[in-house]
Amino acid sequence: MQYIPNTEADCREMLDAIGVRSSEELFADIPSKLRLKRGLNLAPPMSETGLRRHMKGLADKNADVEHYSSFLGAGAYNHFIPAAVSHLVFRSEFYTAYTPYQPELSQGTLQAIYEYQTLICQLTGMEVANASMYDGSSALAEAILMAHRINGRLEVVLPLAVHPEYRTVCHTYVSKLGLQLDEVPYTDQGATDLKKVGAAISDRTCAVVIQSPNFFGVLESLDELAETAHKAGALLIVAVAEPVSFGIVRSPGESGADIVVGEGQAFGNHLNFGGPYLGFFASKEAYLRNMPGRLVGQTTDKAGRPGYVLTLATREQHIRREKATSNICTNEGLCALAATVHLSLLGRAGLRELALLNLRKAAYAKEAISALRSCELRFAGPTFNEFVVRVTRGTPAQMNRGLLARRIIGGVELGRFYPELSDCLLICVTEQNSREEIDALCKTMGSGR
Amino acid sequence: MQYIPNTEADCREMLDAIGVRSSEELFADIPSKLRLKRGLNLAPPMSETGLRRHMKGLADKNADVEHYSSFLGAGAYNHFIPAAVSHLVFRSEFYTAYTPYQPELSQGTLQAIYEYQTLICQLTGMEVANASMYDGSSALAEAILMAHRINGRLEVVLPLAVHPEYRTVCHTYVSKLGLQLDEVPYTDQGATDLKKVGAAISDRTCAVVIQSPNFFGVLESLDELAETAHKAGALLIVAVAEPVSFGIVRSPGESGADIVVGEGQAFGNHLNFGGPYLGFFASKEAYLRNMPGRLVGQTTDKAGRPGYVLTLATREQHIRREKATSNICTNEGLCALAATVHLSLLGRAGLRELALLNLRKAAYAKEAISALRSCELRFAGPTFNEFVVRVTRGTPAQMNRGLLARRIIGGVELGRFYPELSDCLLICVTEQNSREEIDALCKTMGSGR
Amino acid sequence: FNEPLLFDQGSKGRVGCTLPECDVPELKPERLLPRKLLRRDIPGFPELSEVEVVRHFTRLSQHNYGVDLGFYPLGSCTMKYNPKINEEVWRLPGFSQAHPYQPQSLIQGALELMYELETFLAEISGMERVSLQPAAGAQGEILGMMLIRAYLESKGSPRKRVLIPDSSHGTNPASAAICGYQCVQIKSGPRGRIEPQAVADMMDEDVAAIMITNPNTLGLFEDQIADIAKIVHAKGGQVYCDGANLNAIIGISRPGDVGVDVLHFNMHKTFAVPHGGGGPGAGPVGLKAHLAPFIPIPVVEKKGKRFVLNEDLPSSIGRVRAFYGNFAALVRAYAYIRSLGPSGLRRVAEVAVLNANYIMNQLKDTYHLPYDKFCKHECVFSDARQLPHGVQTLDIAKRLMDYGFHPPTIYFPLIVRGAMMIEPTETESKETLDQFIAAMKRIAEEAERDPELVRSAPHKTKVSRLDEVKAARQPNLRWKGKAPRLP
Amino acid sequence: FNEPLLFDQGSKGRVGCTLPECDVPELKPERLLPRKLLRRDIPGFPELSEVEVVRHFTRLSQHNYGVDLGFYPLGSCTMKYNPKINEEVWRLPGFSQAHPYQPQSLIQGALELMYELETFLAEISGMERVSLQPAAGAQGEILGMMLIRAYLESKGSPRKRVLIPDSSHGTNPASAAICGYQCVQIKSGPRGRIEPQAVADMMDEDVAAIMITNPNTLGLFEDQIADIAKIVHAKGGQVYCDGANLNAIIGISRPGDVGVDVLHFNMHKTFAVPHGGGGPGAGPVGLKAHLAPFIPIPVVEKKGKRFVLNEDLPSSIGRVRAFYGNFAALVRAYAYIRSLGPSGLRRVAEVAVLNANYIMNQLKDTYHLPYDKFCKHECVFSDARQLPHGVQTLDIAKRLMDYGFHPPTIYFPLIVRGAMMIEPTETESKETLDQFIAAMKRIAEEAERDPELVRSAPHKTKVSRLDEVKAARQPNLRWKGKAPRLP
Repeated sequence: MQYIPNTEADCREMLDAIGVRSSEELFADIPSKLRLKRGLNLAPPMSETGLRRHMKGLADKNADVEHYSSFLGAGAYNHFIPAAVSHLVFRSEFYTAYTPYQPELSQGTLQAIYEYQTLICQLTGMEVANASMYDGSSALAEAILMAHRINGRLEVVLPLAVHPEYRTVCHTYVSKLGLQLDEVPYTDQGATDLKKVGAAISDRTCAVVIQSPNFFGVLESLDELAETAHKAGALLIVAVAEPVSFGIVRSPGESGADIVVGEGQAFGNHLNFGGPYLGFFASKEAYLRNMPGRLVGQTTDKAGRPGYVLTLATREQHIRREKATSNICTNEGLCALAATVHLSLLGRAGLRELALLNLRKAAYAKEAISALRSCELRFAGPTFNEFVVRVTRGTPAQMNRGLLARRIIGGVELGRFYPELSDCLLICVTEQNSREEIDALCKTMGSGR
Repeated sequence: MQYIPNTEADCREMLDAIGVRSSEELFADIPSKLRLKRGLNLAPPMSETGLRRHMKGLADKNADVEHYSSFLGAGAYNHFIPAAVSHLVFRSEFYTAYTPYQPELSQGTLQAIYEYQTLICQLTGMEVANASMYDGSSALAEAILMAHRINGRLEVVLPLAVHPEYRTVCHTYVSKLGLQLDEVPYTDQGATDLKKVGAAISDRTCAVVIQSPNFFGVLESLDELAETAHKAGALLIVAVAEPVSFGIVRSPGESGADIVVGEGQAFGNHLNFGGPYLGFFASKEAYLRNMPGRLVGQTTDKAGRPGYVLTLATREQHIRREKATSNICTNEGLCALAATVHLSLLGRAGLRELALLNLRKAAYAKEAISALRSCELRFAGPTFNEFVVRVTRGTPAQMNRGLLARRIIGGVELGRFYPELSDCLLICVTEQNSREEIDALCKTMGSGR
Repeated sequence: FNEPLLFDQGSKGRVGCTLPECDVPELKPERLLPRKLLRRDIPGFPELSEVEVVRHFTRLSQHNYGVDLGFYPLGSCTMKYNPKINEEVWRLPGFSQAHPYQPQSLIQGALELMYELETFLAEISGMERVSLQPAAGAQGEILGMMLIRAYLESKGSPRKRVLIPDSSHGTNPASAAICGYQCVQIKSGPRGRIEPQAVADMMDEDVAAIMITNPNTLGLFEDQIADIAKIVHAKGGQVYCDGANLNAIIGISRPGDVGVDVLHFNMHKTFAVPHGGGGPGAGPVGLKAHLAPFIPIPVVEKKGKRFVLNEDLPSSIGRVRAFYGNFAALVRAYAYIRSLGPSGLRRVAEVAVLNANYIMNQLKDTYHLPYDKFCKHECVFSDARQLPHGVQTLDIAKRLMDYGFHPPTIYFPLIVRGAMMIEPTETESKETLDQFIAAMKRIAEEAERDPELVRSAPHKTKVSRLDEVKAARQPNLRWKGKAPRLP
Repeated sequence: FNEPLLFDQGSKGRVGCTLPECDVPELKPERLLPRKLLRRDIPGFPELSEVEVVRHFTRLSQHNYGVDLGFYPLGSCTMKYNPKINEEVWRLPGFSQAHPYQPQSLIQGALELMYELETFLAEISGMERVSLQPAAGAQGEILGMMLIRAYLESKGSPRKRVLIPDSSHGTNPASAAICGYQCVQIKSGPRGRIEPQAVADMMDEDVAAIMITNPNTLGLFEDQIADIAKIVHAKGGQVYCDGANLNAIIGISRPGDVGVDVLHFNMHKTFAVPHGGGGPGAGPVGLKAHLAPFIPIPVVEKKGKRFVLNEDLPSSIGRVRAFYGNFAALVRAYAYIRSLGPSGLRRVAEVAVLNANYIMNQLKDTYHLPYDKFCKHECVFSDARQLPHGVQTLDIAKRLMDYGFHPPTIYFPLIVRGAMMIEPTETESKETLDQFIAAMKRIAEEAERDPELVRSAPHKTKVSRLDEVKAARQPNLRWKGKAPRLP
C-alpha cells in the first residue's frame, strides 16, 4: 500500500485513541441493508511494473501522430510542443494544487492565470477573459447562455459551418431553457451564407454565432456580420477552434465581436484522444458580470504588495447558487497553464511565424492536391491550415485506406457529419507535416487508390 | 537563439556602455595568428522539432531493454525504477545546481547526500561513506590508492574473478605510482582461490581486493579473507557491482572489510549505455582522513538550527593541491540522489523483497538451464542473480544469435574477457524478467540453435 | 521575491523556441489571404527567451502549495496523493498523441480502456451504465439532470422542481437551474441528515428529482437514503446522488444499491487524478437502465473482440462536449483502479474514514463540533469557541498556513456557521495528522492568549492577506501595459 | 520549515513501492544460499510510503538554488541554462535503456552519436582524436596526464616534473601527482598571464609537461601560448590545456591550432549538460595524433556504413572507467551542438564574453579590479576596497543571497587575495546583469554604511551561516539514530 502510509499498527493506535475496537465500528451508521455484502468484482491489484507494462500494452494498440503522418484536424490539432512546456507544467506545486481558494498559498497559479487572461485578451482582441472553460464546444454553449442572460432573447443563429459536435453540444445545453437554434447553410466558397444569416436575424435574435476559420477551414467575413447583428440588437459570438490562426488572422475583436470563445488545445496541450482540452472565453468588458467561469484579479496585500485573487465570485454558484452565471467549478487550469507557457515561448514573433508556417504548408498541400486528377478543392474561400477536398475517383474511405497502408492518416471523412459532403475529406496541414510527408500524401492520393 | 536572451539591440547597449564599437574589440587580446579564420565545420543548427526527430532516429537504431528481453548484467543491471524517482530527481532545483559550495543555498542537495552517506553505511555495514565516485571501477582504483596512502605498501592482490574492466581501470590508475597488482585465479566453484590468495600475501601486501558477488555472480567467503589480510597488515577491499545483493547477503562490514566500494547504478539509475553510473565508497572511520571524494557533515547555523555542509575539505585538492587524497571535484551527485530516492521507496522491507525476488528468479532460471542438454552450469558456488553457463552444443555466439531472432538478448560471451571461458555465457536474471521470458530463454537455449 | 509579469519582462525581438524551417515556398501572406483578413502584430505580446520563461514559471511554482508539499485537508475536495506512475502512463504516445478522429482500427487500446473503465465504475457504484463524457463533476451534474429531464419528458412531462438539501454542494442548485428547474431547499434534521418526512412533505408530481450528496457535506452518511428514494420514486421522481464524497464508502456501500438513479463521480477526487490547480478533472455519470436510452453519444461498445464507438442512439440527449471526455484524466483513474484492486479500494475508504475520525476525536475538546459521533471522510467544526476572543474561522485558516498546512474548506457547508470542513484522505500518515492536530490546538491557545497574532495571520507566506474587496470593486483582470511598445 | 531526515520519519512496516509478484517458486532464502551468507535485516533503514518520500524530496528541492531559479555566476563553472529538450532526448529508451554489452548490431545509434561527437569536439578544439571516456573534467585531467606519460615513456622516459601556473585550476596539481609527477609552480606575470621567459627558465628535459588553463582563471586569454608551446616542445615536453573555460573562445580560437597537445572538455560547462548538484558531468579529452596510440579502449570506428567498438589498441593506456563514459551526458552535449550549429556556438562565446565585460565595466568603479582591460568569459574582483570597513569577500557573497543571487566563486584564483570570480555565461539577459550589478553596488554601500548587516548575512535563507569548523572538528557524517528500532 505505497499510497496509504498508515500501517495496521498505526491504525490500531488511532482506533484506540478514538476508543473503538475496529474500523468497522466507524461504519456503524451505514445500515446493514445498505452495505455491499461482497468484495467488488474488479481485477486484482497490480504492481507498478505490472501496471506500466499493462498500460504500455494498451497504448501500443493505438496509433499516434508520432509514429504516423497525420492530416487530421477538425478541432484537434497536432502542433509541436516545446520540451519546456511539460517540464514546467508538471512541476508538482502546480499540478497537485486545488483551485486557488486560499490566495496566500496559490500566488503561482493565480499569477499564471492572470497572465493567461491577458494573453487571451491580446489574441482575441477582447477586453476581458476568464480563467478557462472545459473545451471549445462547451465554451460556445456557455457563450449562448451568456448572450441570453444579457438580452433575454431566445433565438440564436447557428451556421452549419460551425463544428458539428459544437452544434450538438449547444443544442444539448440550451434547449432546456427554451432557446432556439436556427441553422444557416454555407456557400460554394465554404463560407456561411451571409444573406441567409441576414434573413434569419430579427429583433428576437439573441445572438449570431460564427466560427472562423470555420469547420471547413474557411475564414469568415466577420465585419459585415457584426454590423448586421448589432443593428438587430443581437450579439456576435465568434468561435475559434484553431487558435494558431490568431497569429496571422485579424482578431475577432477588431471585427466587432461581442464574445469570443474557442478551443485552446493547439497551445501546449497534447491531442490526448480528445481531452482534456481548453475552452477559452473572452468578451467586451461591458458584459463582464454576465460572464461564466472563474476570474483572477490583481489586488494588493496588507503591506501594499501586489497579489492575485479569485474575484467577482458573486457571479458564481457558491454565492448565488441557482442564480449563478454557470455551474462551473473545476475548469481546465493546468491546460491554461500549458497554453500560457507555450505562448510565452512562442511570443510575439514566434506565434506569427508559426501561423505563417501553417498557412504556407497548407497552401502548398492545397495547390499540390488541386493538381491531382483524382481530387479537387471543394470550396474556393480563403483557408488557414485546413481545407476540403472532393474525391473524384473512388470514395474518401478508399482513399484513406490507401493512405493508411503507407502509414499516413488521411483527412476526416465529411460524410460522417454532412451527407451532402460524403465525397469529401477535410485535410489539415500543420508545421508537424514536413514537405516530404505532404508529397507522400499527394502522391498516394493521386495514385487513384 | 532561444538560449541566448540578449538580442542584437541588447548587445549594442552593452557595447556602448563598455565603450567599444563591436564585440570583436573584446577579443583583441587574442592575436590574429591564434584565431580561427573560418567558421567551424559542423552541421548547421537544428530547430527543436528537427532535433527531436533526429535524436529519435538515432535512439531507434539501438535496441533497449524495454523492447527486448535482456539477460545481460556483468556490472550494469536492468532493475525497475519507480516513476517517483525520475519525478523527483528531475526537479530543476536539484539538477541545475552546482556542487554545494554555498551551503545556505544548497541544503536540499546537502541533506540528501548526508542521507545517501547514511544509506551506504547501512548497506555496506561500514562507518563512513563519501558523497560518490564516478563509477564502481574508478571507486575500486581509488580504494587501492587509499590503502596505499594508509600503509604505504605497494603490492595488491587482485583476483581474476573481479570484473575485467575494473581490473583494467585499476591497472591504468595505479601503475604510475609504482603499485603492483597480483592476479589470483578462481576455482571450479567460480570463487577466488583463497589458498592462492594466502600464498600471495606477505608483509609487503598493501591490500587484498575481492568482489562479491564476483564477476561470475558467485558469492565469495569474506571472513577468512579478512582474517588473512589483517594478519599480514594488509587491508581488505570489497567491491560490489550488484548492490541489490545487499538486501539479502551479509554485509562486507560484518565480515571485516576495511574499505567497501562498488557500483550503485542498480539503485534508481538507468542503464544509459554504460553511464553515468554511481561509484559508492565506504570505509572504517579510522581511515576517514585518507578517504577520497567529497563528504557532507551535519552542523548548526548561527541560530543553532541543524544544517549540512561540505566538510573535511582539507583532504581535497583545492586546499592541498598535489597532496590531496584525490583529484575528484565533480562526482555523481544526481545519481546518488536517484539512489537515495529509490532506496527510500524500497525501504527496509522492499529491498529485502527485491533481493529475494532476484535470487529466486535467477535460481529458477539456473535450474531450468541446468536441465537442458545444450548447456551446463560452469561453476558450483552459490550465486545471487548471475551465473555462468557452459554451452555444450554450438558456440555461445550461435546461441545468442538464436535468441536474438526471438528478440531475446542472451548473456555476455565470456570469451571476450577470459579465453578459457570462451564456451561460456554469463546470464543475469532480475525482477524485470518474467517467468515467461525465462521460459522462452530456456526453450530457445535448449532448442540447440 | 516578487516575480514580475511575463509582460513586464523580456526585450524586443526575443523568442523562446525555434520552429522548423519552412520547407515549402515562402510566399508572402498577402498572396495567401485577403489583405483585410491579415493581422499585423499583437502589441504587448511576450518577447522572452526560453531561459526567462523557464525561470518565470519555476519561480511561480514555488509560490504555490500542492499535495506534494504537505497536508491539504480541503473538505469535500479529497486532496489525496497523486501517484507518479499514473502521471507517467497517461503520457505514453499511444494515449497522449492519439487524435480523436483516428480510424477505429487505430484506437482500439483507448476504446478498450474506456470500455473497461465504464465497467469498473458501474461495479463500484452499483449503476448500470456510465457516461465518461463530462469534463468535471459540475458538468456531470448538468448531464445527470439532463438525463432525468429527458427521461421524465419521455414519460410526458419534465416536471418543474428539484429538491436540494441545505447541506448540498454549491454547484447542485446551479446545475438544476441550467436544466430549467426551480430549486427547493430541504432542511437537514437535527442529526445533520435529511429526514424522510421532510422529503415526503415536499414531494409531489411536479418534483422531478432530489439531489442528495452522500456522504453529505457534514461528512455524515445519509442513513435513510433508501427510504427517501422510495418516497421520491413513489411519486415518479428520480434520485440524483452527488458522488463527490464517494471516497468514504468505496467498496462498502454502493449508491446504486440504495435507490440512486443517477450519480456523478469525480475522478480528481476519489480516483487520485491530480486537480491541476483548478482542473482538468473528469466527472463521469453513472445511471440506471431506464435512463440508458438518453445517454450522450458516442458510447463504446464491444463487438466480438473489437471495440466500436456507437453514435446511433436516437433518444440520446446529444453531447455535453466535443469528442469523448477528458481522456487523459480517465487513463489515470483507470490506472489507479488497476493498481489498488478491490481490496485496495476498500482500504482507501477505511483509512480515509479512520483518519477523519481521528482528527475529529482529537480536536473535539478544542473546537466546537456541531454534529457529533462518527463521521465518514471529513469532519466539520465551527469557530464558536474562538469567536468570543474575536478570532473567526478565516483567521484560524490563515494561521494554519504559518504552521505549514493548507487550511481546510471554510464557511461551508452553509448550515454550520463558521464551518471548518476537514478531509484528511487516506494518504496522510498518523504523524501528519498529529502535527496538524497539534497546530490546531496551538492556534486555539493563541486565540485566547494572543488573538491579534491569529487575526493578522498568515505571517510566513509570500504575501499577507489580500484585499479581496478592492479586487472586486476595481477589477483588474489583465495586464494593460503601454501597448504598443516602443519600436 | 525544517525537513527531518528520512530516518527520523516513517513507521515500521511502511513501503514506498510495489514489486512485481513472484512468479517462480517462493523458495526460502536458506534453500538458495548458505546460511552464513544471509543477512537478517538492515537496522535503521527507511520505512516510508511513496507519499512521504515524494514530499521529503520535493521539500528538500525547495531548499536548493539552481540555474532555473536565477543567476548563478560561479566563476570557472560556466553555469549556463540547460535546455529542456536535451533532458527529454537523453531519456529516449534507445539511449537510457540500452545495456553497454548489447551486441554491436543493436547499438548502432549510440555508436554513431559517439563517433560524430568525437568529430565535433575535434573540430571545435582543433585536436585530432577525442576520448569520450572520462566521467568529469578532473578525470579528463588524469587521463590527459597519463597519455602524456605513456607517450614520454615510449620515447624513453616519463620525466619527473610538471609545470603549473599559479592561476591554474585546483585539480591540476592533484591530477599530475596521481600520475606520479612533481608539480612546479610558475608565477603569472604582471599582466595576469604566463610569461614565456618564466617557462623558459623552468623548462628542461625533466619536465614532462606544462598544464595551462586558457582562458585562465583570471578570465584572461594566454596570448603567448603559442610561444610557450614552442619553448616546451623544444625541450621535448607536452602542452596540456585545461579546457574548462572553452566557453569564451568556442568558434574563435582553437587550442589545437596554438600548440596544445592534450585538452580536456567539460560537457557540463561548455556544452550545457546540467551539473546535477555535483555531477554527473563528462570530461572528454582531445589529443594530437602522436598521442593517439595511447588512447583508452575501446574507441568507436566506422567500417563502411557500420560503427564498431575497437578494443585492439596494443599501446593503449587501458581505461579510466568501465564501459564508455558518461553516455547520457554525451547525448545532451551532442544535442546541444546540433541545436546551435557553428554560428550558434560562436555566438555563445561572443555573448558570454560581452556579458562578462559588461559586468566588469559596470562594477570596476565599485570593487577593486586587480587585472584590468578586457576579460573573456569571467572577471575577477577583490574585496580590497571593502576590507577597511571590515567586510570581506565571504560577507559580500553571503549578502548576495539576500538579493536572490547565487554568489560568484570566491577566494579563487589564489593569486588574487579575496577574489570574487564572476562568470555570467551567455544565457543571462542584460536585465539580469543589471539587477546583479545593482545588488553588488548596494552591497558596497552597505559595507560602508552598515557593515554588520553584510557581515551577518545571509538573512533570507533557510539557514544562516553554518558552523564549518564544528563540522570539521566533530565530523557527523551519517545518521546514527537508535538502531535497531523498537519492534
